[in-house]
Amino acid sequence: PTGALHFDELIAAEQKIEPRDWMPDAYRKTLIRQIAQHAHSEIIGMQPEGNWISRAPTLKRKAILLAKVQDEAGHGLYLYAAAETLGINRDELVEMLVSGRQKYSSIFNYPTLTWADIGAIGWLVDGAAIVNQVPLCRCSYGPYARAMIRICKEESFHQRQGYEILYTLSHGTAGQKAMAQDAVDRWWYPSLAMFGPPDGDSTHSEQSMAWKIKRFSNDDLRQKFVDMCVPQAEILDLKLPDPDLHWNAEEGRHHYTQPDYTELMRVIKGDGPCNRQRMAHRRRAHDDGAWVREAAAAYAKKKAAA
Amino acid sequence: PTGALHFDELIAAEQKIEPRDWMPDAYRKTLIRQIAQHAHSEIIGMQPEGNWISRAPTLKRKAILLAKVQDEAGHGLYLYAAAETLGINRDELVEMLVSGRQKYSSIFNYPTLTWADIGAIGWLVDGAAIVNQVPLCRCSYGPYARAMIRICKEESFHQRQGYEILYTLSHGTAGQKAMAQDAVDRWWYPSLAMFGPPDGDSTHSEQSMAWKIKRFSNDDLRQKFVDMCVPQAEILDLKLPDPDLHWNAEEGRHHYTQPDYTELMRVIKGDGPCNRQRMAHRRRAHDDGAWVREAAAAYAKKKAAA
Amino acid sequence: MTDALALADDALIAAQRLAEWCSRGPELEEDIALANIALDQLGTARLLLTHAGQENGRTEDDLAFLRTDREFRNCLLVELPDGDFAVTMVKLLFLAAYQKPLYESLSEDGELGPIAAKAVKESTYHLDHAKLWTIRLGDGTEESHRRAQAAVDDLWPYTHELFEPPFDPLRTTWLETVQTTLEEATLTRPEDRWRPTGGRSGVHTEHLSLLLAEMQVLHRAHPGATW
Amino acid sequence: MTDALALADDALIAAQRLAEWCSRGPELEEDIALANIALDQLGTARLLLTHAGQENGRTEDDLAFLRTDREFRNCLLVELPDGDFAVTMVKLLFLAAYQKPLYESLSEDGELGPIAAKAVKESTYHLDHAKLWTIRLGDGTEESHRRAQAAVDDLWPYTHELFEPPFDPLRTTWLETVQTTLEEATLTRPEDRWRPTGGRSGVHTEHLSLLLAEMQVLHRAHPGATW
Repeated sequence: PTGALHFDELIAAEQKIEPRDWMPDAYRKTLIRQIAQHAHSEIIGMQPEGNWISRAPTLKRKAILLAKVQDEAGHGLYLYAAAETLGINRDELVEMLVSGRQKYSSIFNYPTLTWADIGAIGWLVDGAAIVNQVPLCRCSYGPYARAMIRICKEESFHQRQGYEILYTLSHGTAGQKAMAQDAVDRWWYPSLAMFGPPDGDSTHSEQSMAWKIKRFSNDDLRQKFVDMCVPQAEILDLKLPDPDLHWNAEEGRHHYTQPDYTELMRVIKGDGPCNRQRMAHRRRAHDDGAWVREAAAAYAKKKAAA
Repeated sequence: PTGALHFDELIAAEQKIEPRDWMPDAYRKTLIRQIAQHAHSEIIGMQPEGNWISRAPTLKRKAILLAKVQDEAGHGLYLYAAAETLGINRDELVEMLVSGRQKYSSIFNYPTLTWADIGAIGWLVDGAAIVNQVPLCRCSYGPYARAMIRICKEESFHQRQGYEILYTLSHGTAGQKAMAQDAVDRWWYPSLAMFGPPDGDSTHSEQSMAWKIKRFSNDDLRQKFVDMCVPQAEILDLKLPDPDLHWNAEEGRHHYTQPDYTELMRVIKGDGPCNRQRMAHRRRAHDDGAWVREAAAAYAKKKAAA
Repeated sequence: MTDALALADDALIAAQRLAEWCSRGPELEEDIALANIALDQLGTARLLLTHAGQENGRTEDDLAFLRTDREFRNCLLVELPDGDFAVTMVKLLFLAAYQKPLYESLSEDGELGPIAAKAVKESTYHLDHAKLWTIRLGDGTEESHRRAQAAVDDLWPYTHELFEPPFDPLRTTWLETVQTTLEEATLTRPEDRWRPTGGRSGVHTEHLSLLLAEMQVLHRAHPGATW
Repeated sequence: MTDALALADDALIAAQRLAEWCSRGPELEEDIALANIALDQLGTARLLLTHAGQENGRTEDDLAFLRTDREFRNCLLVELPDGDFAVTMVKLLFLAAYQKPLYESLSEDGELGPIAAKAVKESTYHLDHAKLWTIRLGDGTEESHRRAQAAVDDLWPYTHELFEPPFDPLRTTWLETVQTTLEEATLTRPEDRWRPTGGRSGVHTEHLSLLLAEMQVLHRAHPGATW
């Protein structure tokens, strides 16, 4: 079909595919799945950080954290909007999240146990997200690429704030430093696992690369992340919890221990420490809000009729 | 009627009226009202103290407070049982509390703001209750009198515990002492008001005295309470918040400022600081427990049928 | 400057309650709006606390994290728990309809002027948002009407404390705003009867010390630390 | 004595959760029963904490009020919020069916023997009470059955943590007790799949630090004070 030809040409020419363009069904489905999962991750990701807003240790930190969680809601909005350009609506997407038919990033199934976790999430989790997402700013699908540009800007701001929290803690009292180290110990491997299974086991990667949705392999991005974190950890004066981590001069990269991918699969399947809690929270908020949404709809209908 | 004669003779001879004895309708009604109100007070009284169980400052204090609040539930049980001997059942009584048709002591419509309030409630509120209740151990209605004997024993134990809390605070840090003084400042006048309106304005008193339900007038009991508190306050090294309080050598009693009876009437009518909160709490507990009570009843019925 | 402290505490406790909605809103847009309003209130609280603490050399964090509930000066209205979304919105309506004219009058004030002027703009938005929702809920479905009316009935008594002297003249403006909104929302204005009070002198409800226990726990656990 | 500390923390956190029911029970008798059980757990916790603190010169209150959640060793089961009465009773069933044989085995122990012997008697009563209610709820009404089954399903995964080595032999006794009760209650035993863990090494759920914030607030606000 001419559509397919045009599509292939656009992809080859590094041009953007736009909503009105013809695209293969599988491309559309892959994008919907990926963008939705990304949006859901922003929404669920509000919970672990939201857990510390009420207890933030200073008013300034409280304001920064609240603004950050608010940004995540905003990212959720952009991304749902981007997904909607592919012919699915937000109610359907929300329904798929709440019913568990679509996933969100497994990283948010770990608990935030101390204030330092807010720092570690900013530094490591947002750091990993950025490494993952920067290439998405060049994704072949226009609306997604443009949403990512906006999101990446904010994410890098968040990452700096997280880094700054950890820096303050690691240069604070002994108790604060211990809290920072403990958080890094718990978040390091889950962050490495954010890049997904090793390339050999990655199911969707090859096609996504061909479609220029994905630009780098999971392992390449993971390596990039490790190489980025090592010098930062040194400035933070915190240890990454990997005794085998070292610079491999021959290969020009750090050697590091792989995360436990069996654990990753377990968490993806629903058996992480907080999967049930996150889903129950989301469902409760959704259910508790039903009467409000109904009221708004009823009122709008009345006004439209009048 | 011979019943009436017998009743009058028993009362005159300081004998007890028992459930099987004939009694005037008004006597029965007065007792039901008074015992029910007393039972309800124990139940509602669990709330202000229950408010601090989760935050008690030591494990020993937590255990003592929890046991005390449990005792109050127990008192509620004895008293409901005593009321039931008068031909009303507990479900009806609970319904009258929850619907607001029967009252409970207004003192429990004040909030417990600090830990010292637990001490002040023990010392002043339980103290006032004891002064009120000791004469009830000689009440003409047998089941009520016997319940009161048991209750008074426990109350005096509670009062000692409250006194001890305040003593520890007033001999502790400056912050603790201030907390104790503040609590006494807030609980003193409401405790005085526990004895009811001044004798001139008291509606039910005369008949209750004749029936030997009540033995002393409101003002006599209030005076007794003040005379008891003054030397205790001295040992506690806490000030009673009444600049006019002084020993009147001629009358052989303390002169003191009357509590604000307009405030008392306002609280009785439902406009104290916590009336709505206490009632809402009670109603919620009652409603939330409905499915449990239904399950127990359904199960008992099945077993009885089998 | 007890007055600045009272306003600061109103804003701070309101922010703390509003932030409880974070990730729990009835829709995503509302999550964002509530966080916005919480951030505005928190921002004003910080400026006012800094101002209030100047004369005694206390920082905003000293005042926010190291006072007990007996030292807080906020009105009772803001510390009440937010049962459902209707309570939150009606509470915000009552609060913003009070804060807006109050900040307007203070924006002429030499010392607080600049802070108040900024807050006027924000509370105008808060008020609009709360009006909109109160009307939607009151004139929405049967259930939303019932919930909104219950919220109005429960919260109304607590509004009297806002207009204790010398703030009594503000009540006229407040009543106008609120009554117009209630009417459009098909909600009934309750009678003026019960007038709970005490917040301005530090005699709060049992809810505040529990709120502060959570708010202050981390700060207090590490005395003198930098964050 | 990490073991004593783990048992102490189980009992302490269970007591704190049970005490939340105070003045909220479905009937007066149950208010009294739940307070009784809470008092028993608290009593055992105090003895065990005193024992555990001896070697480091720490009192029961030092251990209860001055540790963070990362230092608590209780199982996750006891820290989970008590949603409704069914959750509370099923949680108590799972806990008491574990505590009873555990204390029995420890009552031979030289050091902990006397504490454990006392606790055996108490947990026998707790277990009876929890069984009775689980059966009533499971075999009561449709609604109570639904709630009881939901509680069983939600809590079951957290019981695996109780039987991590060296406590795995206890599971046989536990399963017998629990299965018999579930059967009589017409409730279905869930599959063994998810096995959340971490409590014994101080990696808790997000609930514990909030519970401790409230429990410890007053003690921590007055360092070194006597109460």
